[in-house]
Amino acid sequence: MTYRADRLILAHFGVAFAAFALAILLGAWQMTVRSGLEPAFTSPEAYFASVTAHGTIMGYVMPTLFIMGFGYFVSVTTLDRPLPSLRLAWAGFWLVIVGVAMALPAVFSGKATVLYTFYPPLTGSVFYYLGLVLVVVGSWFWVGLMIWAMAGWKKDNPGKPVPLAMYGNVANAFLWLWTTVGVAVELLFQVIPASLGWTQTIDIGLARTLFAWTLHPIVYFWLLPAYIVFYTIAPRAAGGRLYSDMMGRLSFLLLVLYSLPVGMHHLFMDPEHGTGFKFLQMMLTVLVTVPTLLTIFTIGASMEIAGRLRGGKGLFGWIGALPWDRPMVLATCLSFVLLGFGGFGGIINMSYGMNAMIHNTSWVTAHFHLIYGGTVVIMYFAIAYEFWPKLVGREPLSLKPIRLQLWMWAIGMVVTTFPWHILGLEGQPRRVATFDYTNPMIAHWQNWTIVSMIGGYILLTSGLLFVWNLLTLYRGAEADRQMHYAVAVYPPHRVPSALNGFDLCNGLVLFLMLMAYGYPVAQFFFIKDYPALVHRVDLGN
Amino acid sequence: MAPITNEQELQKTEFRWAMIVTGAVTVLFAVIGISSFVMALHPPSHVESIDPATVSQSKEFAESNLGTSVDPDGAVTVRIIATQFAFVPRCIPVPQGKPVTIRVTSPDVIHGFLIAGTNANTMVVPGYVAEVRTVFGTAGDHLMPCHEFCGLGHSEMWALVRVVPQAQWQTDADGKARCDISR
Amino acid sequence: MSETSPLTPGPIGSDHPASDRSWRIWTSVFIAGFVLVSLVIGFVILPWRSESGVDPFTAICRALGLPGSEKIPPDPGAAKASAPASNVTWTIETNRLLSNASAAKGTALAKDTCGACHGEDGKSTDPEQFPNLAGQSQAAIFKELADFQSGDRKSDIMAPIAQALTREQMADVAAYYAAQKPDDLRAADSAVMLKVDLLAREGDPKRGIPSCDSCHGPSRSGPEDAPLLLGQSAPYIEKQIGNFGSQTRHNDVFERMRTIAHQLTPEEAHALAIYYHGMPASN
Amino acid sequence: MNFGLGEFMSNFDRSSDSPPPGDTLDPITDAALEDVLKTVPQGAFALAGAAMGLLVLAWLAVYVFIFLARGPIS
Repeated sequence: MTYRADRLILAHFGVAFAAFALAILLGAWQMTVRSGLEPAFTSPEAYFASVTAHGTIMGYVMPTLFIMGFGYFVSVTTLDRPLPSLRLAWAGFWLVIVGVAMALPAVFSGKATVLYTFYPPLTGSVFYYLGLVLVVVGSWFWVGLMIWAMAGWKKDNPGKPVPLAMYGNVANAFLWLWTTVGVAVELLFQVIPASLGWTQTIDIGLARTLFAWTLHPIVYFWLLPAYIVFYTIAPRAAGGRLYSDMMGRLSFLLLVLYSLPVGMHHLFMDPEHGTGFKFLQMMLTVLVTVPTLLTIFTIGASMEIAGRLRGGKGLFGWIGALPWDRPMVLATCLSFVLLGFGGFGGIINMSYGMNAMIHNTSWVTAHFHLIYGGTVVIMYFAIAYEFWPKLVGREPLSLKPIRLQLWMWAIGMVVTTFPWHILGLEGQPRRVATFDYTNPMIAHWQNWTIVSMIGGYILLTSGLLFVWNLLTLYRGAEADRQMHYAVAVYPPHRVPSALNGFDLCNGLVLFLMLMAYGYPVAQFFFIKDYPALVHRVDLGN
Repeated sequence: MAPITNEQELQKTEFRWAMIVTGAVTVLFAVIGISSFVMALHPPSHVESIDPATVSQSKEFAESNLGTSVDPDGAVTVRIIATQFAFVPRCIPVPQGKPVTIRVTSPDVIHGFLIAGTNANTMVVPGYVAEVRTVFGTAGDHLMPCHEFCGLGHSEMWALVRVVPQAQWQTDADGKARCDISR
Repeated sequence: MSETSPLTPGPIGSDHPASDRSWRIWTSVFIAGFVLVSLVIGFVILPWRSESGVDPFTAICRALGLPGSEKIPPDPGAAKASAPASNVTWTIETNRLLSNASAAKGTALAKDTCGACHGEDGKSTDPEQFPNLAGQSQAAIFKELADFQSGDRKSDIMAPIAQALTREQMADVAAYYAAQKPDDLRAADSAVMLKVDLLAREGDPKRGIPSCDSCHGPSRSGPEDAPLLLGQSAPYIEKQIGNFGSQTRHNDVFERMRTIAHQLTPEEAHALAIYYHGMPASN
Repeated sequence: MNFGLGEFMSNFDRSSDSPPPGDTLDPITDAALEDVLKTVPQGAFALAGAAMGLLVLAWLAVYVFIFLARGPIS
C-alpha cells in the first residue's frame, strides 16, 4: 500500500516520461541533421534550440521528477508509514511544473539557445533561468521530506538500521542538496542578474567553476536510484538474496562522498585554473570508481546466489540460470554491460593529461549517453515497470513487449555510441550541426554518423514503445500492491551510526569541498581578472 | 575460497575484493602520476588574464602578429584569436617534431579547439590567454574545429593546422610563417 | 522454514560503540591523508618537475594558478604590430554610452545633418549610395560613425560629418535611427537560387562560412557591431562585399568580413545582395 | 549441521528487513542458501575480476598506444 501517495508518484512519473518522449524525438532529429541527410529545418537556430531542449529535459526535467517520484515510493514502502506531509510534496511537484512551464517555452521560441550548461557570457531569456531555479527549489521540497521521513522513522525505531533502500534514497537527497549549491549560486548571483540587465558583465571563470561544482555530482544524483535498485530490488527479482547489506550502505556513502569534490575534471582544459587543484580533483575522481567497482562484485554475488539457487553450476553457469524473462533481471544485466562500456569512456576522460585527447569530442558524448542514457535510464524503465503494478493495481498483460523494449534500448544505445568513440578519437567536435562531408579528411565520418543515427532511431522506437507499454499493458490481473524489497544474506541488526546516518558523511563532504573548491572559487574574488561582456542570444523579434 | 558460514567470512570476501579494487586503482594512480612526472604531462593550465574587450587593441594579438612566428632562439609560438565564428588565422603552419607553444584568447564568448589526431586541446575563455605546449609528430594537414558552443555559427568555425616537415619549413624575414588554406 | 537465517552479526556490524567510533576515525584519517598526499604531489612534486629550471616557490604559484607567475614567451612581433582595424572597443563604458543615449537628442541631429541623405525617417533618399538606417542596430551605426571619425573606414562624405560629432552625439543619432520603423520586408528567398538561400540561412561548412543570419539576422547572435542586412539596398550590399573582398574596406575587427567576402564568388555576392534587399512581407 | 543456534537465539530480534512469514515471493530455505553459499562469491569474483582487469588493460592500452603516441601536452 502507498498511503494515498499513488497519485503523487504517478504524477511525477507521468510528467517525467512525457518530457522524455519529447526529448527522444529531438535527439533522433538531431542525429538526422548531423548525418548530412538534409532533413527539414536544418537551420542552426532550430538545431541548437533543440540541443538546449534535449539537454534541459534529459538533464533537469525528467531525472529530477523521476527521482522525486522514486523517492516518495521508496520512503512510503520501506518505512511503512505515510509521507510526513503530502501537501508539501504536491507543492514541490507543482513548483517543478511551473518551472518547466516557464523554461521550455523560452527554449522552444529560440530565446534561450545557450544549451543546458548555459555557457556565459551567452545569456538567454530570464524565464529559462528562473524556470530552472523553480525546478531546483521544487526538488528541495522532496529533499526536506525525505530527510524528515527518515528522522521520524529513526525516532520511532531507535537503534534499528534504516532500510537499505531508504538509506540510499536519503543519501541521494543529501547529495542533491550539496550538488545544487553550485548551479544555484551561479544562476542567482551571476546569470539571472545579467539576464535581467542589472549587470553588464559576468565573471566567466567563477561561473564555470560553480557550474562544474554541480556538473559531476548531478550525474551521481541521476545514478543513485539505479544503484538503490541494484541493491534492494534486483536480487529479489532474480530470486536471490542481497549478498551484503553493509556494502550497499558503504557504496552509497562513498558515492555521495567522492562524487562531490571532483567537478573540476570538466575544467581540465580551462585556462583559469592551475595544475594543482586539477590534479587533486583528478585523484579524487579516481576514487569515485571504487563504489562502482565494489557494487559490480556485490551485485554479481547477489545474482550468483539467485543463479545457483536455480541450479546454475560451474564458475559462470549461474549467469545462464538467471530468470532472464523477468524485466528487472534483464534490465539489471543490460545495465551492467552498458556500465562497463560507459565506465571505460569515463576513466579515460578523467586521466589528467589524457583528457586532452578527447575533451569536447564525440567520445565524451558517447560516455554520458552510455552511462546516463544507458545504465541509468534503462534502470528507470525497469523501475517504472516494477512500480506500475503497485501504483495502478494491475499486472502487465504480457512481459514480451517489455523485454523487447529493454533489448532495443540497450542495442540502440550501443549502436549509437560506439561510432562516437571512434569519431571522438578522430577529433569530431561536440555540438556541431553540419559537417563538410566532401572534405576528404572527414568524409568517412558520415558513414559512422549514419550508423549512430540508426542507433538513434532504434532508441526512438524503444523510447516510444516504453511510453506505450506503460499506457496500455497494465490491464492484467489484480496486482499485489505490497512492495517487497530484497533481503540480505545476513540482515543487519544494528549498523554503526556512521552507516545509519549522514552526519559523518556530511562532515567529510564539507572538508572535501573546502579542500577541493575553497581556493579555486575564492581566487576569483581576489585575483585581477577581467569579466566578459554579456552576450545576449534573445534579441530576435 | 572457503565456504561462507557467517557474516565475518562474507565480509572477508568483500574485503578481499576491496583489496583487488585498491590494486587496480593504484595502477591507475601510478600510470597517471609517473607518466605525468617523467614526461612533464599536464592539461594546459597556463593562467594569464587579459581584458577581452581590448584584445583587438593589444600589440600581441594585433592582426599582423597573429599566426606562427619563430623567435630568434628558435622557439615556435603560434598566436590565435578565437572569435565569433572564425579562428584567425585560418591556416596555421607548424614545424614537425619541434615544440610549439600555442597562445589563444577570445574577445567575445567561450570557444575551444582541438587539433585532430594530436593532444593539442584547450578551452578558450574570454578574459584569459590559454597556452598549449605540444610537439606535432605526423606531417600533413590536421583539422582544428571549434569544439565549444559559441553561437549559431559554431558549426562553421574551424581552422587548418599544416604540420610541415623539417626540410620544407621556412619563415619570412621577421620569423613569420603562413599558409594558404586553398592549396 | 525458520523465520530468518539466525546467523551471528559480524564484527563490523556488531553493536558495541567501539566499532562505531573506529569507523569514524578510520574514514576521516584516510580521507585527510589522501587529500594531503594529493596536494603534495599536485603542488610540489609535479610542478617542480614540469617547470624544471625554476625555483620551487614559482612552481607552486603556477600550480595554484596565480596570474603573473607564468613565463610568457618573448614577442618580437609586438613592436611592429599593425594598428587595430577599429578603435571601437565593446567595454562597459561603450555599453553604458549606448544604453544611456537619448533618441530625442538624436532627432535634431538626424533632421539637420543625416536626414539629407539617409532620410529623416531612416529611409535613404538614394539607397544605392546611402544605406537605409531605419531599424538598424544602434551598435552598428555607432561603430561605423566612430570608424568614419577615426579614419578606420574611408569615406570623403562621411569623414567631415563624423569628425564634427562627439561620441555621445553618435550614440544619440544611432539610438534615433535604431528606433525608426523599417519597411515590413522578408528575405527575397524566391528571387535567388537555392544555394544562396542556404548560404544565408545555414552557412557553408566547406569554406567555413557561418550563416549570414547568425550575425546579420534578427537574432544578431554574432559580434556586437554586426549590422542588420534585411532592407538594405542590393547595390549597396554588393559594393560593401566587394570592398571587404578587395580589402579597400578593412574596419572589420579580426578580418571577419574580409575572410568571408574573399571566398564569396561575385555571383554569390550579387545574389546575397538581392536576398537581403528583401521583398514586401505581404506577398 | 546447525549454525550454533544455541546461545544466539535468545538475543536475536527479527529485523524489519527479513521477509514476513508466508511471503510467497521469497521461498528460499536456509538449507538451500547455506548450500549455495559454499561456492557463491567465486563466480562473481571471477566475473567482476575479469571485467575490471579488462577495463584496466584497455585503459592502459589507450593511454600508451594512443595518448602517449600523440605527443606531449602541457
